[in-house]
Amino acid sequence: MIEICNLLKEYGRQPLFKGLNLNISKGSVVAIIGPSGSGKSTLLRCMNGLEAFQRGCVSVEGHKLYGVLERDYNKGQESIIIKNIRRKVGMVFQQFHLFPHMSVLHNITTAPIHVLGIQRAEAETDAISLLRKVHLEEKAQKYPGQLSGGEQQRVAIARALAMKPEAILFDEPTSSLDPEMIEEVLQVIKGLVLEGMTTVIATHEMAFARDVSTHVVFLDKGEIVEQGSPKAIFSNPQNDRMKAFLSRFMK
Amino acid sequence: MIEICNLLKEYGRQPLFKGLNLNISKGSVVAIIGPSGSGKSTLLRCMNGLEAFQRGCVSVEGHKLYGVLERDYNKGQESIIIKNIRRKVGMVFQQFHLFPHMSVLHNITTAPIHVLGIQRAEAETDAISLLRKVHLEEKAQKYPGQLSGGEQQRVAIARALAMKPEAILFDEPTSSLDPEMIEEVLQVIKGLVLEGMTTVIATHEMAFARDVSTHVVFLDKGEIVEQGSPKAIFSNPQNDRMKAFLSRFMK
Amino acid sequence: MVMKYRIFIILGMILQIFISSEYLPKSDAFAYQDTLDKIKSRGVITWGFDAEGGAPYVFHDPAHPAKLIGFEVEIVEAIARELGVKVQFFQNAWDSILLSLRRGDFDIALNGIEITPERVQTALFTRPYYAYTEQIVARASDNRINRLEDLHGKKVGTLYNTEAKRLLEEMGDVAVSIYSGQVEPFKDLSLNRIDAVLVDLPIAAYYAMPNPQLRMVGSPVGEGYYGIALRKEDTALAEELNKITEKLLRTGELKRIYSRWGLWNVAQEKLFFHEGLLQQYTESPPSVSETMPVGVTRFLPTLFKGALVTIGISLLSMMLAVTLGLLLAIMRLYGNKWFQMISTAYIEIYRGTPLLIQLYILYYGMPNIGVSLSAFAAAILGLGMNYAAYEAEIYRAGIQAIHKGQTEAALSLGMSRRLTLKRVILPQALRIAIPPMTNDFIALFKDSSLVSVIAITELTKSYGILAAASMDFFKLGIITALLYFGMSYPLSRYARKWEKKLTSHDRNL
Amino acid sequence: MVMKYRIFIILGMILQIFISSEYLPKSDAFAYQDTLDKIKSRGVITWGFDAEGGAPYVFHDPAHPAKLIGFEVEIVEAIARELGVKVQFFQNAWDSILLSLRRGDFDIALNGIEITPERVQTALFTRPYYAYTEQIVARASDNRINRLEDLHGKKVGTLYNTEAKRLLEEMGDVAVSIYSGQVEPFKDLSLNRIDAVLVDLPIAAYYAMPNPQLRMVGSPVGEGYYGIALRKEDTALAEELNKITEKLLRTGELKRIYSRWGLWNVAQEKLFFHEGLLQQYTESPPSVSETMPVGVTRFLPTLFKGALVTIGISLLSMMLAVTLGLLLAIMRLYGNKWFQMISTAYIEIYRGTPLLIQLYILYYGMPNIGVSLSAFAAAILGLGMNYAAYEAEIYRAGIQAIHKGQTEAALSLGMSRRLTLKRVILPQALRIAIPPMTNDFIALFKDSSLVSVIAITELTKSYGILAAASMDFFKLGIITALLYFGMSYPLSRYARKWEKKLTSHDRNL
Ligand SMILES: Nc1ncnc2c1ncn2[C@@H]1O[C@H](COP(=O)(O)OP(=O)(O)OP(=O)(O)O)[C@@H](O)[C@H]1O
Ligand SMILES: Nc1ncnc2c1ncn2[C@@H]1O[C@H](COP(=O)(O)OP(=O)(O)OP(=O)(O)O)[C@@H](O)[C@H]1O
Ligand SMILES: [Mg+2]
Ligand SMILES: [Mg+2]
Repeated sequence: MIEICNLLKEYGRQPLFKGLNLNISKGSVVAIIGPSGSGKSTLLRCMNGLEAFQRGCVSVEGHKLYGVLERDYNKGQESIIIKNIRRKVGMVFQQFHLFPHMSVLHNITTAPIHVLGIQRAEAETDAISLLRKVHLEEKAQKYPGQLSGGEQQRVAIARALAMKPEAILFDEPTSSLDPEMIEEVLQVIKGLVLEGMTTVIATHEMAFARDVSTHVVFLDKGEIVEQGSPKAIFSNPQNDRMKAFLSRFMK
Repeated sequence: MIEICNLLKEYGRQPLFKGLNLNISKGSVVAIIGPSGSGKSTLLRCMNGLEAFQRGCVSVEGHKLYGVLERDYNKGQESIIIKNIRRKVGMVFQQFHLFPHMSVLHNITTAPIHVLGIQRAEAETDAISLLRKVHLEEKAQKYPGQLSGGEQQRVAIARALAMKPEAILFDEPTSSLDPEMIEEVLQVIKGLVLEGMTTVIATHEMAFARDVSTHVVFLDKGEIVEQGSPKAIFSNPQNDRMKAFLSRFMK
Repeated sequence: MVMKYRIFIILGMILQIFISSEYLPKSDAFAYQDTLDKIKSRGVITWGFDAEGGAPYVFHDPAHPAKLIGFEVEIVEAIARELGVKVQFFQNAWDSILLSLRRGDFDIALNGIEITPERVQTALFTRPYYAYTEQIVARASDNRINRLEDLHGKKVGTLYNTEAKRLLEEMGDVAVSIYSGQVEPFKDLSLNRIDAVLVDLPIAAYYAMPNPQLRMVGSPVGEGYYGIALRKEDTALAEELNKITEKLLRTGELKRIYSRWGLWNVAQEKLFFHEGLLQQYTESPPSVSETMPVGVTRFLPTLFKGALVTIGISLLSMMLAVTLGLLLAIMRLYGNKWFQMISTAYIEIYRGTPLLIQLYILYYGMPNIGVSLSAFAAAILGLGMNYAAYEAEIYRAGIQAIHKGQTEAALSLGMSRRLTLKRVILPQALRIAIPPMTNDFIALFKDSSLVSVIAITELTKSYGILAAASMDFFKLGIITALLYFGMSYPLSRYARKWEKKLTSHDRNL
Repeated sequence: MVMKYRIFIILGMILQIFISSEYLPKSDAFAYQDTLDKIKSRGVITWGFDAEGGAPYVFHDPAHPAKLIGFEVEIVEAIARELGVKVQFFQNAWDSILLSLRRGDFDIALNGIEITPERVQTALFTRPYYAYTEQIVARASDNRINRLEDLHGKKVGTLYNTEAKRLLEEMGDVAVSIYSGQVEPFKDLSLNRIDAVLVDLPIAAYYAMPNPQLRMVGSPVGEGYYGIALRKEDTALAEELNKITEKLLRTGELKRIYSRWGLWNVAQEKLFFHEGLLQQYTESPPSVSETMPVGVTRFLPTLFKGALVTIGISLLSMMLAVTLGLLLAIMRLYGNKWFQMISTAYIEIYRGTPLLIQLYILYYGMPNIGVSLSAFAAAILGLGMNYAAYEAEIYRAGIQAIHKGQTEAALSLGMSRRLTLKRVILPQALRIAIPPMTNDFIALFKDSSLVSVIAITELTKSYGILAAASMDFFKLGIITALLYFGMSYPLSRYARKWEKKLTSHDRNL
């Protein structure tokens, strides 16, 4: 469903991705793991058109976004392509980015109402059921500033799900969650997968990656060092860098 | 070293802490665990004078901060007491709050130079060695906006350590860290403990809590449900709520 | 024409007077026992008038600019001849002519001064020397207007501080445009900006008659008298002048003068019998309204009306400034290179050049390219477009202060840029922009007085008019200043409340 | 006194002239073949003067305000008598007296007009009727000043557009204060604001002599001549007037007039032999500089000087506004209840009341409570305190836009509130505040022209002075407008660069 080919991304003159390739098939759950600064967040941002890249392409169900230096790059078309991509691919940010001037309910319903054209009443019913899923139904009328970190995290997840995307990108969705909530989110994601949702998760939680994913990608310094099924990766890592990284989780 | 007695804290008319007592002795490492929204962050903020509370008191080595409704509450003295407390107790925030207009090095050295009066050169040497501890020496000249989430998290830790506090409060210090970095931070904290630093850590990482702490406090809905040595808590939880909470970690 | 700071200069001067007595007029009229004697002994009568007021009263001969001509020049010369003295000319702004008379700057004021109950309270009037009527002037091509009644629902121009203005205002549903100059109403009439002009017959006769585009409509309406204004105590002079006027009437000299200027009509016959009428003014009202409080409160409605115009113009132009400013800010922030350039150029030019020039071009320049704006429209457009440049920068600052993550989050939810701006960014930027916007709005209240250059009577101009009529500069000035403060203070209170509301549950994520 | 918009009104009027020809003067001076003949046939000579200029030239008799008196009145009456005609008085602002002369508003301009090379280019001068000298006036209690040389390094007041001003400026190190009115320099001298006044002897004689606090210092210095200005083509009239002047000199009538006014001195003997000197002006320079470009560029230094004053005042008052505004914002945000109230009241009052009143109170009101500010200090204080109210609100908005977490993080590091503000909050708030601050700074450039009411010659006033002297309203107006734009544009460019720099590495955490 999501295809990344030859992705080249530089910050200033410092290259991050030097020709990265990745294929995410429909319905799969891909966990991206790797040390801090290895480029997990940036990779997700590239998949959602939030970060421009120099070369290569990102393609989501035929909507093909080219690097700005590519011959096929077309400035006029870019925004339409990105729009199409975003309709299919939702994202939950590491730092939540809730809208501080809207109540929790309003945060969740705004996009469905104004982008998808869903009736307010219906959108609110949906939102409430999503909030129930993340155990926050009683915080619907609160404002983001009145929530704890974990609560904000869960609202952000509910907000992304409300758009009913075909794929969803999670940037460390569990970093502010307690073990119980991690379990809940895991159930939520598993439910999504059953509904056919493609899921990409950048995470530091190895147990979470192992339990939820169908495919694991290990990123180091902007390069995919190893990928495969979680079983293969976690029980039998090939690469030394990867072994070192996993050592603490393994012990 | 830090004593909390009869802490009563309400948001609006909704009580969070209803008379909480906690004693943190010098040199101990206290892990505060509990579900999201149970009041971990708020408790840390109360210990550092960032959150006013209604009743009870927080006392740090004799500097006693009273709730605003207490008879002993003294508005004139308050800011001096808080200042003294903050000199002794540092804090690392869940959302980092780095200063975006300063370079990483500058973020770390500002407080030592202007509050402690340390020479710039000395402060910078200290900062570099702290950055080395968190594996960020090459990012010293970058600005926070150019760092990944985990990198920002580590800078925030280095910044708090630079003030050489006697106690330090960590609000989910590992939430943006990868397993390797968690190991590193664990080592850093263990090093601090050896130097006699009192440490309070609110965390969702049970393994981290178990490995680093000398005392574990389980908070639920603003109440301390159970506390004790990590060994006692993790291997033999008494309370049902706690058992449920730990179930996933245990399995 | 520069009305903007008139009120404040006057207030300042009053202040100065209070502070240092050295600025008090060095003598005052009460020092005279008898102006008539002085005139005779000096051999000179000093005549106050305003040649800027223009034809056919007193004006510079277009053929020989150094010479003053006009029917009033001839009347004064006849009076001086009868008195056996010479005339000394004293040019004085018409607005303050009675004020200067009272100060003793000249002996008589004679310059189309209508005898009104207000004026009778501050000056002594001789018997009338001319019975004026009001003349309607319309476009020659416009056959809708044939009588005074036809003016209902129309836009009619007139001059300020005239009986014609009062007449129009009494009609209720006439949109009255008030001008300071005598040329402009006819100009605007030709430009289709107004439907008719109602002015004293002499003015219509001089300015409209020779213009083939305009026509005098029907017979003159209304009536009133021009009199010579004297200081209250100069009763002896008044008597003498009354006698002379009577003589000029009887000998037919006045009729000859008026005929020469095309001003004689049957109405003038009334000059022979006017006396009862004049008494009505001079004797009854002063007893009622000579006390000051009555006088000041009587002017309040007019001041309030001026304040309403100021508020109206300020509100409407602020609305324009807000909308256009937002558009400019968005063009600068999100537009392509060209939009950015246009927006930047607009901002630099409108900020860098003075508002008054912008107003002049809009009102007097645009008709040349076929766009003729009403004064009100020009005022709002001029102020709004000027302030838009300032607002644009304020919004830009507000928008840029919002965390980039907010935009990214909204975009990732599939929101368009427009929707993101409207629902996510602007509501947050607004909170930051409110204080500087309030600043500008308050400044706009004061700047809006500049539009009086294009025939709009807002608060400052109302003050000017009333102060000239009542000569109570001080009290009216204080009231006017309070009215301005009364506009800005509630605004600033409301803005703060609004700001607080937007901040209330926003712990600034 | 309202200099603020004068330049723009004039530009506006010029614009209007360009737009509609109906505003062109209805006739011009060249229609005359011979003004002398006209005067004789009309039996009237029209005399242009400005009674506001004051004693002892032409002014209203304090005892009989309706009457104009002064030594020049007597001279003109003598001339008229010799010509066998009557005098018609034509009051005209002194600034534009030569301009009106050229337009044909009157026949002669005689009002202490010094014969200078510039003026000789636009008007024809008769032989001088008075040899003026410059008189130093100092405080009676001040014995430091005894000669012209003693003025070095001192603050000296004078009137604008006078030879005295030029004399002072040539001395180099004299701080010159230029006034429009004749009373104010002596007032400021008594108030210790300036050390001396240097003006034409007649003025000193009239205003300083009777004041026991002041004394005339030493013998008069410098010298020059007053002449009667005529239109260039009126050579016949000039000849006639020269003859009459000669006669009045010879018969001793002039001497009698001057003696009566205390103006006769030995310098006047030169009037008998002046002819070579006058020729020097009237014949040689026109050939060099009659072409306009030379004329305009010659005025540039003065305009630039005015622009520098504008920039200086604006910069300094903006600095004050920035500092005070910051203090007010901090008081409102972090102060206790009382500080908050004080700050709020300050902001409301200074925003809600007009700047001009604030300036008046500061400059003319404060001396009454023992605080006497220099004009420059009053200007900067007045503008700065006014703008501080606006800046305060801008900073407040900027500070409140910064994430609360920033403050908490800084506090948790043990930083004091002060340090947090200085190192963490303000640098970030500044970025948000720059655009609205730039707005205000640009508005301040224009508002600073208001300070010309307190004897400061900034750009707009310089323009007014030069335009009156050179009569080139249009070109000078364009240059002045460009100078204003030239101030605001670089400022706005610089502000944007600065803003960009602050934003560069700030992904807005
Ligand atoms: N300003 C506020 N107004 C109202 N309620 C608040 C406010 N701040 C916090 N709360 C509530 O207080 C409770 C405790 O919040 P706190 O941030 O301490 O939780 P936490 O234990 O740190 O959770 P997490 O693990 O998710 O960070 C939450 O339910 C939160 O909604
Ligand atoms: N704007 C920028 N300018 C320069 N370098 C940047 C910028 N943004 C990110 N980087 C660098 O790119 C690298 C990858 O960042 P990214 O946020 O993708 O890491 P990550 O894998 O998500 O890390 P973490 O697990 O800590 O969130 C980091 O080293 C970071 O410093
Ligand atoms: Mg990341
Ligand atoms: Mg928390």
